[in-house]
Amino acid sequence: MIPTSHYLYLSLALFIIGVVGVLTRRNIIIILMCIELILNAVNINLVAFSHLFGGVAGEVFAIFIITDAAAEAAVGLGIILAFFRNRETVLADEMDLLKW
Amino acid sequence: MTAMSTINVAFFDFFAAITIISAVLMVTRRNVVHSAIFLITALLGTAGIFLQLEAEFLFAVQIILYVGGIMVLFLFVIMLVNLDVSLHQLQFNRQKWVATILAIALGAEFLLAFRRGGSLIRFAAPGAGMMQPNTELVGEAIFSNYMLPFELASILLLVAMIGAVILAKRRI
Amino acid sequence: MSTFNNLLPYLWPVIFGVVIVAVLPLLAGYVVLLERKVMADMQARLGPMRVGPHGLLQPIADALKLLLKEDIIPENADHFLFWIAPLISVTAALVAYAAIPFGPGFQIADLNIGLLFILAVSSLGIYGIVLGGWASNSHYSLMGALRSAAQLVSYETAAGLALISALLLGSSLSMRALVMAQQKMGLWFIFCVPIGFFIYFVGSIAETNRAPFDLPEAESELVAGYMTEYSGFRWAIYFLAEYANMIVVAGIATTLFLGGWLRPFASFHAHIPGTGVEILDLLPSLLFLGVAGYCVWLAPRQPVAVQKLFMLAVAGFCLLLAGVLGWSLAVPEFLPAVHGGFWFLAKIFVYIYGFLWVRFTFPRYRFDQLMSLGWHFLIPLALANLVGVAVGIVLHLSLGWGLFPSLLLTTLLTLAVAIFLVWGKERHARLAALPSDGA
Amino acid sequence: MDERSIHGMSGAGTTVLGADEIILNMGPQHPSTHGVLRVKLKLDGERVVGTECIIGYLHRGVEKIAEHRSYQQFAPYVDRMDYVAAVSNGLGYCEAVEKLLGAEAPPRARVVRTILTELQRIASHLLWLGTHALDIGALTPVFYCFREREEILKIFEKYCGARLTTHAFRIGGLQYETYDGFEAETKRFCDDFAHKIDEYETLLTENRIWVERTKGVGILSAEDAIALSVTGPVLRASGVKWDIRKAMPYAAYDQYEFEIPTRENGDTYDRYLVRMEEMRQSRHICLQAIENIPSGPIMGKVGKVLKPPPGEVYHAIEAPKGELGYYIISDGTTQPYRLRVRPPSFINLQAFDSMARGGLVADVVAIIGTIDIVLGEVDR
Repeated sequence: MIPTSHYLYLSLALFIIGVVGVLTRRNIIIILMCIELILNAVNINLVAFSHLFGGVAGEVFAIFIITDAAAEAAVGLGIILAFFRNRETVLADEMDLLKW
Repeated sequence: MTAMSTINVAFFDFFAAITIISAVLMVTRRNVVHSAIFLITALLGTAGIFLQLEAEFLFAVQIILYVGGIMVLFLFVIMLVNLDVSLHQLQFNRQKWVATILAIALGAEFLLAFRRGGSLIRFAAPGAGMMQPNTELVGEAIFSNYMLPFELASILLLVAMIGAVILAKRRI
Repeated sequence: MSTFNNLLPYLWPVIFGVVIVAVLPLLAGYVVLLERKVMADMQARLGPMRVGPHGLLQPIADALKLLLKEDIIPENADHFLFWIAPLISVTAALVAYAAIPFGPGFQIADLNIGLLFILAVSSLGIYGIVLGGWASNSHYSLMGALRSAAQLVSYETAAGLALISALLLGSSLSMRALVMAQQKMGLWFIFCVPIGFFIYFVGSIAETNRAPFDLPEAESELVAGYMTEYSGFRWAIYFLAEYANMIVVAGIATTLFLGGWLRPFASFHAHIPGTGVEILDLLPSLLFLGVAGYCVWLAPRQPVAVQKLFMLAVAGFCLLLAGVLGWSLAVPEFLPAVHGGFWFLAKIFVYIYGFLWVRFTFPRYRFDQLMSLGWHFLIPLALANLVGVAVGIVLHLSLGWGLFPSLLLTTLLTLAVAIFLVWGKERHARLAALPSDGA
Repeated sequence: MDERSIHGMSGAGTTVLGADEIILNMGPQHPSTHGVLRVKLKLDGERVVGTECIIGYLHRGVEKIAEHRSYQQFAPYVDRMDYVAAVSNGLGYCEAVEKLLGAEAPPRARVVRTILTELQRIASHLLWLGTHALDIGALTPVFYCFREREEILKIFEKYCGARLTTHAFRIGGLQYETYDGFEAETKRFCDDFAHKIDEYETLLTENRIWVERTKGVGILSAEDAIALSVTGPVLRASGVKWDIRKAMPYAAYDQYEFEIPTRENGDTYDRYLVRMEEMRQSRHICLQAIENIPSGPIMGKVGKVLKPPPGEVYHAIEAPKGELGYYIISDGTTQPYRLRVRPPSFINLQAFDSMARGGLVADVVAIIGTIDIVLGEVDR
């Protein structure tokens, strides 16, 4: 059987890849997608621990996180669309209207 | 080592490899659509991991909601806003090195925590077959212990839905 | 040796999988032939008649032609995605077969989450369409892809809600358990939740992009929608995926609403005196005997010697099938598997015939009408139906009414809701038709 | 128009939403532009915000050819304009030249011309119905329509040997006497056809999807229709009771009773109903005409070499698609000095933009179908 630590390493790797993506990419859609990746890393963690302790609490929370991700994606993409209509760009560092 | 567990390990390695490789590719691709596809494979790999962890219901939810729903939405938006010019623009910003160092630090910190705290959270071999029948157990948990969070989540979805409609609508 | 014994449980599913993957393209080809023949019949003509007697070899000729055609990739297409998109479609369609029970013994895997698995995997097929349409780098393809994405997401909701109404009665997600529940009840779920079946029928037509919901590939508007730039083998793969998907949705409907592999009147037992053979179990054999007799009768009337021989060969094939179906009556171990498979496929074909009938009768919806039908009619109706079925079950459990009468009552109430919805829609249309500054 | 979005492709290339508008090029090879019409659509999502019809892919210079052919030689050319209603084209041309000559076809010829022209109107409308239904996605009516059209074409074939480009009429009358059984066959067709139309109507008229797809689509008001000089069923569906057969009777139309069907709304559904009713009326005319075809010669005395006196003439008939006019200037020689055709398809196509604007892509297809254009006639 696979020890739970393996799942933690996998989740850690995904999390770091996601963080690097969020910090380095300019395209805001990719940044959103990296956030999805981070959420997935968390899900793996939750489900692995859920499996370890033999309850479904972790899975239930993973479901809540997926719900969250759906809400986040819907609103995030809505903002991107609205922004794109006005500025014709999807680059995060060009979204600087509030910067003084 | 029995045949069962060999297969189990093989599946874990396979899905983990798919997930990690596609995650890396997703972050590095220039074309946003390609990125989205690699994210989809990463999500599918994660779904495989869920299946391997005996969380069948979550596997189905992951595919139906994440892959079949959220990512379609992503692709939809990408196709709507995809600009020719963006392919020739710089894809990474100036924080590249800062981010890398930060990530390495973060990774090191977690690894250290795993190594040092491993004994505290007892990384034993997980028990098998304790979460069957999975769908029924998850359903019972959601509708008994986690009723309030479940309702809150649905309210959140409703709010997000209204918000998305208002944001995306051209003329209200 | 012990390893082999350990792996034995995995052997049957692999064999089943290989059989399905091998047989399915042929089956899809003959569904196409069936479609063309049914279409011809409805349109006062003969349909394919040239290749083989009555065009029976047409699917094979078509497949050969498609394989040999030049494979064109547009210059500015995204080659990688263009290449992989049809494969995604067909893979998603084929993987879904893993959980479809073709007979009591003929199922690759009886998953705990069977129905969810099928829905999940077949929802991946949309990527084949969206990516293919996008990668083709053409306006028509892109519009087809976008239409398809919107359509599938909308109708999946209604179809899923309709399936849940049947799930409430079967109280399981396992396909096998669902059929067993119908056996135990002695009633197919279509009679308990007719509205659910109707919604799923409409939703499944939309999900498989068939007329009158074939907007993603609407010939007269978008040329061929997402498939516009595809040709030859890649196109054939899309085509295979479409027909494989049709069989999948038909399989889901058969399992959930039409009693799966169960024989009609499954709880009616009348034996031939002196034997353990049930009279109704003779039906399949008699059917094939009849077809074989018809072929023999036709054989001398064929114009060419080859066609005469072929007709006789078809008759022989039917005799063989009749023989197998009859022989299994004598062997109780095989009876459920063979006859189950027969009835399952027969129901699938009846369901697909419904698809064809609808296709040749109705004009195509417009995109906004499609969306309003989905969101303003089907989804509210599906929700009302779901509540209705739930209330019916509660009536049955708490008041001790019969399940069927209580469901009948709630079905009638749901019908009232449907009429109200239609009426509201028409009123809305009348109001919209009035002159206004909006529009 | 936005150059970038015209040349840049969509999909893997440019934006769909960026400029808010995309240019969709429909045709000249598109399954539902009825030949080689090319429509450039400016789209906002699926909504049409602008259209541009580009024609000329089938231009053969018919009018110029006329200047180098004698009057009789040119007659077959007109068949190639509206090639699904060749008989009507021929009628218009022959009568125009007869008017120029001051000659007149004998009564028998005029009645036979009327019968054949009305049969041709039914055939043309049947073709329209089939393809229009196909455009809207109904696959089946087209086969039924072709089945009946086949009967008409058989009558044409028996009469003059050709099915499509018939060259049925000659200047001054008809070349061929009707064949034995012409009356009987025409009558049988007309008798059968009555419930055939009802059959089509059961498939479409009350069909919810058909009604939803056609009602309120491509509305053309009566004022607009007149301003755009639209004629034929398109005009009548907008509520204008104008039919040249009644207004300026030609051939033998003044002898027969028939209605001019009109509707009020001027949408695609009304145009459909008007054409269905016109088929019934055509059948009615045929039945009346077949009852008593006068005896006598079928060819008037016009001579072998036609030299009309110098002058000009305009003669119009009600072709299946609208007013088909011929304007001929003669300089006294055997060839026209100038011949100009007023093709109904070309002029009705002008209404396309005002009908399609604000609709969806699917409506564009329905509207192209409902105008009932034939590109051979638009481009000439």
